[in-house]
Amino acid sequence: MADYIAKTPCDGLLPQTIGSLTLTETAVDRMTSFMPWKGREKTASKALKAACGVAFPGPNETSASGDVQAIWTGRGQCFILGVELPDGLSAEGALTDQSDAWAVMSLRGDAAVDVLARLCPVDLRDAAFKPGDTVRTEMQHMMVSVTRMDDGFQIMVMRSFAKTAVHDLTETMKAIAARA
Amino acid sequence: MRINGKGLIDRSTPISFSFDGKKVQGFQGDTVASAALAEGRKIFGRSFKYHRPRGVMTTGSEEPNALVTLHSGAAQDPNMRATTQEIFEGLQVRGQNAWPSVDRDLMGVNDLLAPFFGAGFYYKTFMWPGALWEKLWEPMIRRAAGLGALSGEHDTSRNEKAYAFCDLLVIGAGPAGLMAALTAARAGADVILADEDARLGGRLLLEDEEIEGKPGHVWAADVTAELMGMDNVRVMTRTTVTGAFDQGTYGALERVAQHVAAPSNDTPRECFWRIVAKRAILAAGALERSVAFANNDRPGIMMAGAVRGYLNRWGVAAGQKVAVFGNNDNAWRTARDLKSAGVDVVAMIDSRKDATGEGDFPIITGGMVSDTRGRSGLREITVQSASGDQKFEVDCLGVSGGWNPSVHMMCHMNGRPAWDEATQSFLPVDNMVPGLKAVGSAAGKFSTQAVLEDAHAEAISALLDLGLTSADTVIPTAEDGAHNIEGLWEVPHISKGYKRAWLDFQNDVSTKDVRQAAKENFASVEHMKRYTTQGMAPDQGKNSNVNALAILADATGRDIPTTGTTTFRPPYVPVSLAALGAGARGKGFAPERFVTSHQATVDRNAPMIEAGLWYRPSYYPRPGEKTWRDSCDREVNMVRNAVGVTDVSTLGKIDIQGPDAGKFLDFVYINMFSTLKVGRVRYGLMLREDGHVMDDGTTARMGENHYVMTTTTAAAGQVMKHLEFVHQVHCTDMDVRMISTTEQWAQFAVAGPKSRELLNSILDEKIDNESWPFMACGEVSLSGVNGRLFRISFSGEHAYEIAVPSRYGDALFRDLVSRAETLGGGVYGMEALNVLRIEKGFITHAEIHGRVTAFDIGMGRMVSAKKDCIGKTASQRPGLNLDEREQLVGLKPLDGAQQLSSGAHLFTKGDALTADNSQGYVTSVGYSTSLECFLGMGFLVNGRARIGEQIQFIDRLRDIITTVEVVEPVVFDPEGGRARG
Amino acid sequence: MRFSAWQVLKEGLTGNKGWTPHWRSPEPKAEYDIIIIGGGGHGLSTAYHLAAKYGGKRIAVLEKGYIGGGNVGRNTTIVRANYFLKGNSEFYSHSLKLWERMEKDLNYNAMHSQRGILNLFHSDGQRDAAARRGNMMINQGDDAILLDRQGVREIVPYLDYDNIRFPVYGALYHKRGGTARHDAVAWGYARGADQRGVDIIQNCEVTGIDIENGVVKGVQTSKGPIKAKKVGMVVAGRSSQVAAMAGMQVPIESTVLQAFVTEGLKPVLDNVVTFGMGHFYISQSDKGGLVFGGDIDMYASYAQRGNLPTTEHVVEAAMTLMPMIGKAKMLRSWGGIMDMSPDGSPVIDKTHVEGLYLNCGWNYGGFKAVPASGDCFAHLMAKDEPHPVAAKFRLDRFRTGQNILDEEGSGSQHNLH
Amino acid sequence: MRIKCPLCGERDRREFYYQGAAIALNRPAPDAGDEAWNDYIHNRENPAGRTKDLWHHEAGCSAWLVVERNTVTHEIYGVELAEDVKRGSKNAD
Repeated sequence: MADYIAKTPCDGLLPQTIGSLTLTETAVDRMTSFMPWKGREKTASKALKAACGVAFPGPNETSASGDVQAIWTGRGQCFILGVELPDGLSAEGALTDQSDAWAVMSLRGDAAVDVLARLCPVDLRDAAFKPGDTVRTEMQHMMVSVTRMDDGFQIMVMRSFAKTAVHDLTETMKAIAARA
Repeated sequence: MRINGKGLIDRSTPISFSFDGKKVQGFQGDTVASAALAEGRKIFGRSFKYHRPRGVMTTGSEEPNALVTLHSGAAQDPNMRATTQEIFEGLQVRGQNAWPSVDRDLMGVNDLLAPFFGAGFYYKTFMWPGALWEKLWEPMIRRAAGLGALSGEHDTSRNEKAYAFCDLLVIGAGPAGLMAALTAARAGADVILADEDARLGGRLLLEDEEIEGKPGHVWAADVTAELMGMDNVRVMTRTTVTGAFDQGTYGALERVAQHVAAPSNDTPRECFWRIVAKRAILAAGALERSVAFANNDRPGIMMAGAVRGYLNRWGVAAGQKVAVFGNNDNAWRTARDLKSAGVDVVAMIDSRKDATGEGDFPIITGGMVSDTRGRSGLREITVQSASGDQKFEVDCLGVSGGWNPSVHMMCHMNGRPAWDEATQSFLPVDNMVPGLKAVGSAAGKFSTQAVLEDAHAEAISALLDLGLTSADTVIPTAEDGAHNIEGLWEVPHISKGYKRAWLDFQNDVSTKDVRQAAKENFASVEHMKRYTTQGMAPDQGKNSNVNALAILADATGRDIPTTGTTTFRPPYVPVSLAALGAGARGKGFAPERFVTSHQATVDRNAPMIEAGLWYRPSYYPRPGEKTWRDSCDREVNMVRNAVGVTDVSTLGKIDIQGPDAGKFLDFVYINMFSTLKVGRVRYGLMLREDGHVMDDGTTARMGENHYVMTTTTAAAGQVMKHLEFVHQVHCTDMDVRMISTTEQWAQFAVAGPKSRELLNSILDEKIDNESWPFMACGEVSLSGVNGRLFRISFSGEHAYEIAVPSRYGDALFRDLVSRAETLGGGVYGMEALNVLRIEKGFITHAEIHGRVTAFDIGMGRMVSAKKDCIGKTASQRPGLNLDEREQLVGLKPLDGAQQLSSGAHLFTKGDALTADNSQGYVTSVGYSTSLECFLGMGFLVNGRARIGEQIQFIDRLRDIITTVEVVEPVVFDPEGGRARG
Repeated sequence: MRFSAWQVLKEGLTGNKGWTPHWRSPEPKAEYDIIIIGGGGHGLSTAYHLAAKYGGKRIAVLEKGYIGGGNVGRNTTIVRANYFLKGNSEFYSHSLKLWERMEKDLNYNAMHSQRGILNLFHSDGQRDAAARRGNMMINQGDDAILLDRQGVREIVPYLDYDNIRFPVYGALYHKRGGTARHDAVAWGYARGADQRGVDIIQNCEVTGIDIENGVVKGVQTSKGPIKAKKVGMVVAGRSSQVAAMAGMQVPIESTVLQAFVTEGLKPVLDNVVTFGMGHFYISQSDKGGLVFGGDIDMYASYAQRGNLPTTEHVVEAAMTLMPMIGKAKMLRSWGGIMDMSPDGSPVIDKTHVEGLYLNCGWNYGGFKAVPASGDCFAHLMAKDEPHPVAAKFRLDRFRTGQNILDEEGSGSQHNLH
Repeated sequence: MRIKCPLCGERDRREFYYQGAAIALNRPAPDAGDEAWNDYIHNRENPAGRTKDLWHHEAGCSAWLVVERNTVTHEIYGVELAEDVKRGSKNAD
């Protein structure tokens, strides 16, 4: 029998600190996509709340309860982080394991918003994008999910793009640091 | 010459730089032009065609003459405006388009041939003899043309792009822009104020006038300070808004470090911004225009506004004996400012007979400058008036033909401005660009007071649109003089001889050229432009288009509005490609995707190839192997005789769930999937709606309502988009959900007679042929890790694909490979994979290249008659089902040692090798170690009926000409016993 | 007036006073044998070939604006014959041969310059496709060379061979390919047609097509009705609108293709280089501007202007391929309306109306086709049968599925090209 | 160009994939005949002016959208989810 050692998507790439900016990887144990069946959006949300304490978030929103986070990720779809969903929930919607499919990073620092303003074509000004808000958008031709946290941004890209995403983010962090 | 006490430069901070190797001493706040002018430089550049010496003409980015090259080596930067380039210690400036230098340019001889180089001359000659055009004439023209030079070295500068969002974008920070920004900012709007200068104030920095009882530049500095202190305002200096695009998107170029002597390696040189604004105000001011008169291009002849601009902002007198020539009130300011600074004003010449200006200098009303002298710098002007011709010795002439509002950005969406008689200029009309309003001089308001009032009013109107109410902002009092003007475009020639009055200084277009174009029936303004090249130079006609238009109107007997205008197009100022393409240099052009086995593969020195953004191994060389073929042949044998392992994670995987999942797949694929048993896998082919093959792959039924589809690597994204389309547009009633799981699973093919033996050494529960027959699938466990196992084969061998969550991909890959090696096998790459599938006649996108149908690849009968599916109806069109279509066949050389090449064409034996006779082409080839010969796949007219025929195999590009036998696509183990065994 | 070096010299010495109009500006007559709707490159070429080659008389070209104001005056000027599919291959081969004698035929220097085109490839699969195409070119009697990486490097040393995202494997080199001065092509054909009696009528918009009992009778225009025995629609960019006047719906969607030019630079780029992976192609004009373009803007549009995402993508491709270009500055961008057909190939055919003919669907490749398109359309209109090299450009190929000419293999559906 | 996705809000054009005329919503029956299918797949009204076409918010929420806009001015009049349009009526126009 072999002992298979798990590796995170940003293994060997993060953390990095440049000037006052930091980019770290958030290790994800469980992440499941949940897509309510046709016509069951409301009951699915209730069932989700009963199962893990978070409601199905509306577009561009997240919901959280303790360590459990629900991030809206697209039309009729959210990702539940931090909890293993009961199989019974599949009566309300399609469950698909995404725990290994995404690189999840956190960007922190005063100028974090300036970094993302160079990479993503979305309005991230404080008034337009508050803590708990989320967007699906692109980052240098990569599909990305960006969520505003209280102290920075959570950025998710598909696992195979991790190296490119880290490169693009850190190069931009350098340019921002040099301007400061 | 510097004038003491004048200018906004910091005389306590001297800065030196070089111009054509000569040291120039300037001060903080100088541009290359102001510092060089101060030291008496006359010639700044050479014109494009005739290499005439040219001096600086303006103070801004519209400068037509003073184009220079900065730096050298990889940093060499051609065609930079001396008028906007800020100086810094050690800056290297070189003149361009001249040899040996702009001061002494031997190409100036071109000017002597000018009579033969008139408008469109090249369309009429160089046609004989034909061969000489490309060999002689064209290279000559190319060498003479062009302005500055690229270094030829890779650009290594760092640049960036960025996005910004705001309520109100104010373009330009002269009096209008400052007033508009201040009004909006005080009302709480989120404002971006962008100006191309390093310092805000615009024309206020160039004029000697007061606002609110203080100097204009002081008022500008006060407003700047207030704006800089507000959280809701972003002031962007050195930033030129370059273009207006749809839905309030603007492009802007910020010069971040071009004024810095030694920026750090991480500092971007330029940043290209995309600014999204709910509303925008164009406060770009106006540009002064010249008047056409004989020899109006001599160094020392400048715009009148520039002459006083150099005086007021930089404390520079552009000459010691200056005349001013204009047709409007505004020009008189130059004479007055110069005079009060102690400069000798030789004459104020106004073409208007009734001009009423005053000043302590000689005044000639109803007069016009009709000729000038001075080859390398202005020495004398001739003035014609009612009292006859007078000659004046001068070294500088300020010219003003009036002002053209900077309406360029308003025209970026094809809107046309309207001619205004009163101001003799084109003014913006409503709704040229949705959400963008021109204010101030850009809208034809020419007194500072009128500019401020207009800007204030338009800012309030913008605030209303934004749902904001304005705070109390008082309009300051300012200069409110009249702006009388009488159109003057060309001074009639009175002197004899070959003399030209220039319009487009950069492209050397004279009034003669425009008149000749009209004569040759290039009477449309667009034809005139294209025939003469008027307005096509780096200033894009900013300095000359209106004048040229007026000359054309005169030449064709029309008025200006009837003659029309050409279109202004983005960018407003030239934008470096390094900035527009920032981030793309090197590998940055497209993201790179890596599989979990990447490092292990790199560790084994496998050359990588690119496949749909992914990197995949070509082959895995072992010591002693000399060529890729050695490795490939070994890897093929390994799979055929033992076991091989390769990473197939790049194939698209789509999780499809729901009560209608089977029905949905039936509609997407040509064959049935609702009938597939749970725990089984089936090959599927999908079409585009046009009846041609889109993609293929296997789909596994993991549960009653749960399928996992695989796609080819290249088409994964396209298929996902297609499935969403079919669901959201055609099958809205179906209860089905899908999501990509490509990244969730690391998946490896384990192929060969010993594949099961290998798997059984790692699976927690052993498998056998009964529990996992060919095309079975299900969940498995490996050392406690949950995985999926599919018994499918792309090699024709007994084979599996095993998938585990990606976090274990690296570990499992290394384990599988080392276990395979102990069984006499090992890892294989794409080359071997390709040979294995060619031997089996399996297709890839080399075969399903977009033009083929299911019929063409022999899968026509897979199209289920029981149901409709995407592409089915179109695939039944008669033209897609003809025997004479090119059909998939295998190809085998008659001579076993003969090499085949993909890309060859096929011809019937005995036919001539003409395009008409081509019977098909070759899509894939590989060397079969099993059959010890090359094999090919290709498409052949009526191919299925021609099995056994010998045909010509012709690759004239690579000189491979041979005879092959047409065979079935599958040549190895046609019964398929090895995969099932 | 015949143009020559002598004429230029003579006029130069006598004050350039003797030049005459390159074409007349006549008022329309009440009736013509043949009316060509559209004074672009293709329409003027059609009129020229009708008059010069097929014995056509009483011909008028009606142009809504000014001649040559459409795509012939706003493109990246590339001329080539490097097609793979039968149907396209013989047509563009014919066109290139016409280019090679055009200036002599027209007595007009269109600055056609066979500088050579390199189509780069970046994988083994792309090399195979290039070889397939190159072999077809040779079989067609045209020229093609398959260069390896080193071969490319010797011709275009300034590409990034070390760090580019999509490494250069080689190129298909087409020496007879090149560029031309686009406006001059329109003007040359206009002058040639005018000299042969064709009336070129500018600022004359066709507002209706008169059809009686299925037979064309003439057109309605902004300058009044004009009768004609035959009418040809050659209005790529407006095909749908003009065809609608005859009650037709055509398989065309209009999109924007942007093109770009930099400020003038000393010669740095001798050939035409195309970078398929980046949708980018570039050459340097005789004036020194780098002329380049990329993919269409990818949405239906008649705006003749594009948006930044495409512009940026094109320049990003430039920067990865040839970073030496970084300090060149984009001077101007513009957009043309592309007549996009489902399979990326054109239509030269009769219509359901007797005497009414259709020439459309040039996608983003119409410039190089100008001579042959005019020749073949003139042939069709004069003889009522297709020119042999344009016989496959049939309108009904989409309905029947036969001879679909999907050169790229991206699909014979709209917006896949 | 910016498109207001009903789910995500106004976004840059670069997040979207363009499909073409909204006629794609009206797929004919398999036996509708070759003219109907030819019109569906190939022939287009292609108006210079107001039109409806299909876009995919590829880098956003993955929704397919029907965008009503002007091909001459690029003005956008309205955006709806394709599935809503499809459910709302048989015809897209």
